[in-house]
Amino acid sequence: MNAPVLIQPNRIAGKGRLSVADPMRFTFDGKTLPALKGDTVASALIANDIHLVGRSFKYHRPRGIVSAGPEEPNALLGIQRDVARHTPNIRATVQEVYDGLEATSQNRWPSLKYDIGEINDVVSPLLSAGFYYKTFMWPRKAWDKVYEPFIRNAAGLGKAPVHKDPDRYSSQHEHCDVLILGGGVAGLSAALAAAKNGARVIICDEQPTFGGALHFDTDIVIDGMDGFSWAQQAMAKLAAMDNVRVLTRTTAFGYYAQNYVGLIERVSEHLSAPSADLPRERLWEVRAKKVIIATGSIERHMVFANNDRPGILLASSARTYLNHYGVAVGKNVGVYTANDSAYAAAFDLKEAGINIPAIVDIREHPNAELVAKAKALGIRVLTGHGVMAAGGKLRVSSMSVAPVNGGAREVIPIDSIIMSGGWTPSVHMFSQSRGKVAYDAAKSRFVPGVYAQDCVSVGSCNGTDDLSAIIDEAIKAGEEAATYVRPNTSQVSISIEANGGNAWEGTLIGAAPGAEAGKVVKAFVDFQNDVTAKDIRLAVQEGFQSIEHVKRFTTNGMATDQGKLSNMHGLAIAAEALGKELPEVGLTTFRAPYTPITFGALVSHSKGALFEPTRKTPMHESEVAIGAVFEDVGNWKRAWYYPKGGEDMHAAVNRECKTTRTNVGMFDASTLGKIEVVGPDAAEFLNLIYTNPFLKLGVGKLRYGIMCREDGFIYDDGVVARIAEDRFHVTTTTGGAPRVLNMMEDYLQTEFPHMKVWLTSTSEQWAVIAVQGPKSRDIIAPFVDGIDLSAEALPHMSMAEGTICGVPTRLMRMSFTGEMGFEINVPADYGRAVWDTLYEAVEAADGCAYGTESMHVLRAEKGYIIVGQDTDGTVTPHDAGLDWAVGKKKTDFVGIRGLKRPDLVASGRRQLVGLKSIDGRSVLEEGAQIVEDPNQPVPMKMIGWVSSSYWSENAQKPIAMALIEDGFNLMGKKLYVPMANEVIEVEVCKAVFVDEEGGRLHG
Amino acid sequence: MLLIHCPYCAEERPETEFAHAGEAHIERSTEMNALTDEGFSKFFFYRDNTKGTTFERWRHIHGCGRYFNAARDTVSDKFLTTYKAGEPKPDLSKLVDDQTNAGAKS
Amino acid sequence: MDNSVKLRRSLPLAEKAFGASGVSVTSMGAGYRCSLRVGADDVAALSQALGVDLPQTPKTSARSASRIAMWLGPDEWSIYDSKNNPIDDLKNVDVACAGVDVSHRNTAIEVSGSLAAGVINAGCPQDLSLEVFPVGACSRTILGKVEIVLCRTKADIFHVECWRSFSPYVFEFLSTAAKEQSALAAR
Amino acid sequence: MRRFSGFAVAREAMRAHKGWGQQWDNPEPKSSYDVIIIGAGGHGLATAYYLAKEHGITNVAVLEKGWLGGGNTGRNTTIIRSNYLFDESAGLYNHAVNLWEGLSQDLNYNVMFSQRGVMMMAHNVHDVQVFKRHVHANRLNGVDNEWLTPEQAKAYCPPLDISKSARYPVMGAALQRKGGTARHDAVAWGYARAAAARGVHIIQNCEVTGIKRGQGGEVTGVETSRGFIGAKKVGVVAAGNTSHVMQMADVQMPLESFPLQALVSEPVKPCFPCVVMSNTVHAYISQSDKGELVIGAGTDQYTSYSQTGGLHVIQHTLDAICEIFPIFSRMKMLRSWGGIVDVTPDRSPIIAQTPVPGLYVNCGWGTGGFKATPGSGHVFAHTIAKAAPHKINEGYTMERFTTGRLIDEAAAAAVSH
Ligand SMILES: Cc1cc2nc3c(=O)[nH]c(=O)nc-3n(C[C@H](O)[C@H](O)[C@H](O)COP(=O)(O)OP(=O)(O)OC[C@H]3O[C@@H](n4cnc5c(N)ncnc54)[C@H](O)[C@@H]3O)c2cc1C
Ligand SMILES: NC(=O)c1ccc[n+]([C@@H]2O[C@H](COP(=O)([O-])OP(=O)(O)OC[C@H]3O[C@@H](n4cnc5c(N)ncnc54)[C@H](O)[C@@H]3O)[C@@H](O)[C@H]2O)c1
Ligand SMILES: Cc1cc2nc3c(=O)[nH]c(=O)nc-3n(C[C@H](O)[C@H](O)[C@H](O)COP(=O)(O)O)c2cc1C
Ligand SMILES: [Zn+2]
Repeated sequence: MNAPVLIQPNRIAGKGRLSVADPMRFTFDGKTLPALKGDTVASALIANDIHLVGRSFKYHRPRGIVSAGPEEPNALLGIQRDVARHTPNIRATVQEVYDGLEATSQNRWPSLKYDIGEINDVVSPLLSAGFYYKTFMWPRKAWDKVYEPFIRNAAGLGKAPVHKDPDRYSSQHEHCDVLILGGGVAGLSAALAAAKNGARVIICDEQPTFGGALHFDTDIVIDGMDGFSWAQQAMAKLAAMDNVRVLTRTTAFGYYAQNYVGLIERVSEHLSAPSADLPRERLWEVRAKKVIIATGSIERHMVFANNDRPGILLASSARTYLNHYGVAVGKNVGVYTANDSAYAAAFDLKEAGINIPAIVDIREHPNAELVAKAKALGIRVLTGHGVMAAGGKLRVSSMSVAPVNGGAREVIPIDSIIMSGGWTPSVHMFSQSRGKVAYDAAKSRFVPGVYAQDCVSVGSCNGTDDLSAIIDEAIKAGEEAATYVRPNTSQVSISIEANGGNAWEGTLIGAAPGAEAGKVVKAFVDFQNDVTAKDIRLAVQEGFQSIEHVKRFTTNGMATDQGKLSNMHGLAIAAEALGKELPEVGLTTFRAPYTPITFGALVSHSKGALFEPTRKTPMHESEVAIGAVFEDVGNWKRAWYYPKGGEDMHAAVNRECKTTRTNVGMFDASTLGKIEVVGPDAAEFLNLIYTNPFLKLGVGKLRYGIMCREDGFIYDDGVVARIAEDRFHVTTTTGGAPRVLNMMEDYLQTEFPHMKVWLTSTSEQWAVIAVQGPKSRDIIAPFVDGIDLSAEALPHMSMAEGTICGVPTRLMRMSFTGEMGFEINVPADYGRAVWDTLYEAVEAADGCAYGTESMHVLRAEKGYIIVGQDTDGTVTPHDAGLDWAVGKKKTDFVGIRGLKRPDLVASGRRQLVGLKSIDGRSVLEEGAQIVEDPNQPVPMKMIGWVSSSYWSENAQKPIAMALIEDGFNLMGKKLYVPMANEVIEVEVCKAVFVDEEGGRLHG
Repeated sequence: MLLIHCPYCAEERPETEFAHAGEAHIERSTEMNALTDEGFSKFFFYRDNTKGTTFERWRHIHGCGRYFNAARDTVSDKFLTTYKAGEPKPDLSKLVDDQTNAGAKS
Repeated sequence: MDNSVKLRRSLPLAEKAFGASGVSVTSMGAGYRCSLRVGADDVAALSQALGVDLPQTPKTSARSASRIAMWLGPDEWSIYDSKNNPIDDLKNVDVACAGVDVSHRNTAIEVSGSLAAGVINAGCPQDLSLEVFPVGACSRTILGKVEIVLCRTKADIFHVECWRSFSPYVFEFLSTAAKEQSALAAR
Repeated sequence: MRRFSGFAVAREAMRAHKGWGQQWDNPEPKSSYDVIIIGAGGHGLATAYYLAKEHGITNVAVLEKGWLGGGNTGRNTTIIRSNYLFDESAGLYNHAVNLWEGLSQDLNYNVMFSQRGVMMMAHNVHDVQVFKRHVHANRLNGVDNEWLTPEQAKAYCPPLDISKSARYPVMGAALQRKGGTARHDAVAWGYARAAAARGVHIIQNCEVTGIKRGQGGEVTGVETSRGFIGAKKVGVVAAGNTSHVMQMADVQMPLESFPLQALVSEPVKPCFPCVVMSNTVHAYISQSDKGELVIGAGTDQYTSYSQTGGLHVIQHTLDAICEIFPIFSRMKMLRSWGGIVDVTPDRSPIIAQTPVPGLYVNCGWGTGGFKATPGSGHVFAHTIAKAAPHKINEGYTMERFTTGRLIDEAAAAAVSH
């Protein structure tokens, strides 16, 4: 962009720290405006004499910039870098201008100046706090169709993004000895002291430059320098030390248990062309041994009629605009204060050539020196006066001033008002740490009281006002923190010399004169949520006596600024209305985040490929190559079916099932959980974990096992192989792998610690290829060495070790299809090569690969259950027809007692049976419900449900399994499955649909 | 995220390395079969759910893998101590004193 | 045994590598690993068989030749060897223990460079300062949403182990973080 | 009770709202009551209201240790639905939904019950099976619930990403159109006002510290931070604090209390029309009438009585939200908070008499009791008034943990909320 011509009406030559040599341009509501490097959007707007920047939430009142920091309630803009990088509700006072930035005002239509929503301001008497609870109830139907859509449309500020966020966010876990929150004079002093004493220090500040109040307070001299320069030097000194990490633009947003503090660093949002590799923001998750809280304090506004008019700002903010950004907030600036600090702002403005028509001070006797100085500068001081109302609409134009104790009003024309009701210590982080605040009655403020964690507050946030006292306190805290963490390092003390910075006296919380009870004016407490002093009083009047009720009824403090300006005022007004003292009423709870933080930054890397791991088996790529379609099972991708030549799932599954039963099929079973159970007591241990008996299982033999929880419900199942006397290879379901191992470890470590057994997960050590079907042996035989595959040597449910394709294998003769079959375990890195080799052979024999869907069908044809499908957490082994797997003679196993509870042995339990569709063609829907009488009225008595259901190509009919009340006794009974548009007749049968005798297993 | 001292690793580690495993010192009977229905129910379902100092189990599942016990205040979420599985309940009165002293430090 | 092998080992990460200024992330070649479980009484015997002193202090490791023994738990070690399978050395040991070959279960990634610790800290919540996690330190821990075993082999080199199906995630995580940290460091 | 209406608001607007009185009184406790309810959450207040309205028992006090509605009622994500699987649950929650539909009118308080629909996403084959099982069971139980294809789901909730390439693609959804949200605070306030109008005493800042029992073991009253208050019957409706309160009567409970967190975004213009839940990735989201996205997180893993939790739990939730709705990544979290939920082993509530004569308990709603508020209060009032359960809560006893007759929706479906 070409260097713009700088015509900025409010930029004061020679003031501020920005350089005219760094011009930039940005747009506001489409209009291009000049700015300087280092400007915030707010300072640049004010430089261009723009105060009107938005509309309020409820009444759509015109609103301007109130502050120069994160406490800003009004100046929220939409910021757009490009189409996909639109962000709503950005505080203009925090967002730095970069060349080309686009800003848009919010919550107005059709334009900022002429906003239809303004009608709400006119009818505002109707829209008092909580009005919606009292109305919109008739007619009943109108709520859904008229009232609620109306309320919703009126609410909300900016517009949510509509594009996927293209930005990166990064995260970082970090540890340190001392974490310092805030880089004002207190934070910097503490950091210097801690760092000099050898501590690992992190200091962060949410602003682009350190210094805090030194940005505006030019009266301060530290170590012979003006305060701001000192801060920059201190920060440079810290940054150069190896044991210190200095973080600017970094907000501490959350203080969690055990000194775990979350910080967000804004990395690139101030750059005009950030590198694509640079994250937009970075989340720091810091664990500190000691935290020093040095978050300063926040100036309060004055609560008077129309105090929300654009052009009315906090006094110290006006001073920041002048002294840091070189921008005057107006040409003719009125001052309204209850506190000394506004005087300095007035003096600075006056000295910069701005007209100050009057300082209105509600105090009768403010500091005489300040008054004298004002007079010396030719500023009129009205003590004991208040601003009864502000005039103007889109911009403040006058202030109506009157004595506090009553008297004539004088209307003073101005184009801006700066105000100060005193300072609120920022106890947010302290409170988040679960510390309890204490009330400082002398100064009407809450300060840190009882600490709950290893932290300490210093400076203005601790209620310390005097500069020298702040520095002393901070140095002490820094030194003590360092020696607390590192008691053995020798102590270095530092000294910092300061001049200026006396305590500012005076405070006003609650409504200012003219807005007291009974006055029907709009004196805003919470700007963004349009909460006025009278709303707070109304809440109390209606019985909302707890401050928490007041908050929720009025929404005071619930806006994006979370009450940084409003909470104390709200509290004071409520307390007055209740006739109670402030601490009796108390504050609402401080919660994270301190200021709103981007979802993306909390997500950081956990998105897209890193949202969750995607687990693939060793054979995955080979399966992709032969056209597999995958399904998600937990984090796994499992081959679901292998369509050929345009087949749909149904056709593919029919072919796969048929081929496997008549010829051979191969299946990737690698995702099954595997646990190696080793040790002299291994058999004993499994005997306790499984319902089945395990002591007598021979070496080289397999056994199907069921596992319950103590409550007797099926938890998992799998096949257990005895590799050696003291070594078992246990399999679990895919999803069950981690929890089964965890449960076994639990019993082993805590209930049976006397047993010498060790558990190792081998789920991923072994790739598993199931080869099933009448030709399975012929297929694998040529590749196997060292194992006799004959039915005699390796019968069903046995295993042997040897090699396949030259690689070691645990070869198991087992079957989940009902066919003769083998499960070939090979070390995972060989899985793909073995799969490829076998697949070639299978293909040559006109066999096929089959996926999980066919696996489900094939096992259902045999009535084998799938835990989690045919059982849920309410099914016992007996219900599932697996009574035979429960060791009757065992004196103990997990679940033995639970199984005997009355309801688990009662009659009428749902039992797993087969179902045939009587029409011979209707495939039931899984999950469909079963009734005895399809003609009964709703609610119907359901007696069971369909857990598995498929078309069986092998049986040439639909097959299903279902859990039905008393099912074992209902064989042959006709039941009904009512669907949305039809009723399907079914008959209960045994859950075996192919090879009922089971001969095929043994080929 | 809590910071938990693993008695086996002898170090404080972040909570995400651990899995909470319910109330501690609930022993499984060696005579499960002899339990009454009520006895079983107490063992399996009923919990003290203490407001205040609770004894609970954790597993350093993404660390050393060990189960161990902790005494923790469920109001402040602060740990009083952690100890190895199988060790007896520590003497609480002493622990509370230690905490107060430790607290006084800050 | 492996001599008879005709087939290739296909490693889950093949030969993946990512480099940026200040850090590189490299998948390591095929190695051998044994998960070893044994009670305190028999540690000495196994140390002898394996030719490496099984460390008994938490979070430490011991090395010998191509072999490294990492303490993972009070009765658990991970033995890593880039050349020989440690399981072979346990064949004739006569103590109650569990040696399980997990060579193929895990795979390893090396993260090296001045930014290495920071890159791992993008997802690992442990303190990786040299003071707390010195050279030789090792631990099972977390990276993002998965479990890893971390061993610091040099001041700026980390050996990261994880289960094979998690390795694409771990690699992607580390290289994403590496790219960003590199860009951040260059600011 | 001054009736609320648009006319009343208009009339008051003309006179600066000077005419509104207290929505409920803050009386001093009497020395005794027929019934004391411990806990002025939605359930406790509803119980008191229905005791007065349906059973004519008005000599009732609701004792609250803090401010009414300040427990989980004031901190939940307000999801209301009734498409549960089991007959017991469908019966209870559907009873509640029926009451919700007329609640604003019944209480003369707009609780902003918004039937914008609750959509539960299915992301894998297992989800599809489970949700279809619900849809079928619900249809036969007369509970509204329908199955949507991914395209239909997208049409119902346009921000949804249904691309096949998503990490967890949307394979369909179960939609309950009658489900939705309500304004949580208004529910507590509305019940409080309506109960107070019928003579119920609501006594805030009154913590129950002991439960007194007579010779026969029966309850005789409660010790409180404001002294002893006698009672013939006591109903404990103390949500997260139940175990602690019941301990005062020497009754151990099958409960554990966990922190459960939630958060809101900054307010934005309407962009999200319904409630979406995804149990597979753990995401619960809706947009309030004020414009914030209201997002529910999971429980922390450890038991706690503090209303806070760990940041990682919030992060986990936002991961899921941004994964299903990538457009929300630039939105900002405005506030996060926690509640304490008491969870039973089968995650279904207990609404029952206890072994102590005169002592009744309503608890164990875990992460999902807001939706039941009217139904729960209604049947609990019946249970207390008649000293016998209503047909709807017959199964919700403590004895079920002895007999094994659990109502385990989660076991059946891995569904929470
Ligand atoms: C973050 C979060 C999100 C949730 N989301 C949902 C949701 O989307 N949908 C849903 O249906 N449910 C949800 N729930 C659950 C729901 O909030 C609760 O189940 C429900 O509000 C419980 O209501 P209650 O009236 O029983 O309890 P509460 O509102 O907690 O009331 C119990 C009251 O008892 C008081 N009390 C306790 N001890 C004492 C004592 N000793 N003396 C006097 N008073 C006492 C407490 O102060 C409290 O006010 C959520 C919960 C949380 C925390
Ligand atoms: N004289 C008085 O009565 C009076 C009253 C108030 C302030 N002050 C002046 O204010 C200064 C006080 O020094 P101080 O260091 O205590 O406060 P400060 O306001 O100068 O510094 C606090 C710093 O903390 C940062 N901060 C606040 N919250 C943060 C968060 N959550 N995350 C990151 N950064 C955060 C702010 O950006 C700021 O830079 C002095 O200069 C003093 O003169 C004086
Ligand atoms: C549905 C819902 C919406 C909320 N919206 C807001 C909100 O817009 N602004 C806000 O500050 N807090 C909001 N809150 C949170 C409350 O401020 C408060 O955190 C919550 O009720 C818990 O109370 P506590 O933080 O005082 O413990 C909301 C809470 C709920 C339950
Ligand atoms: Zn450990």
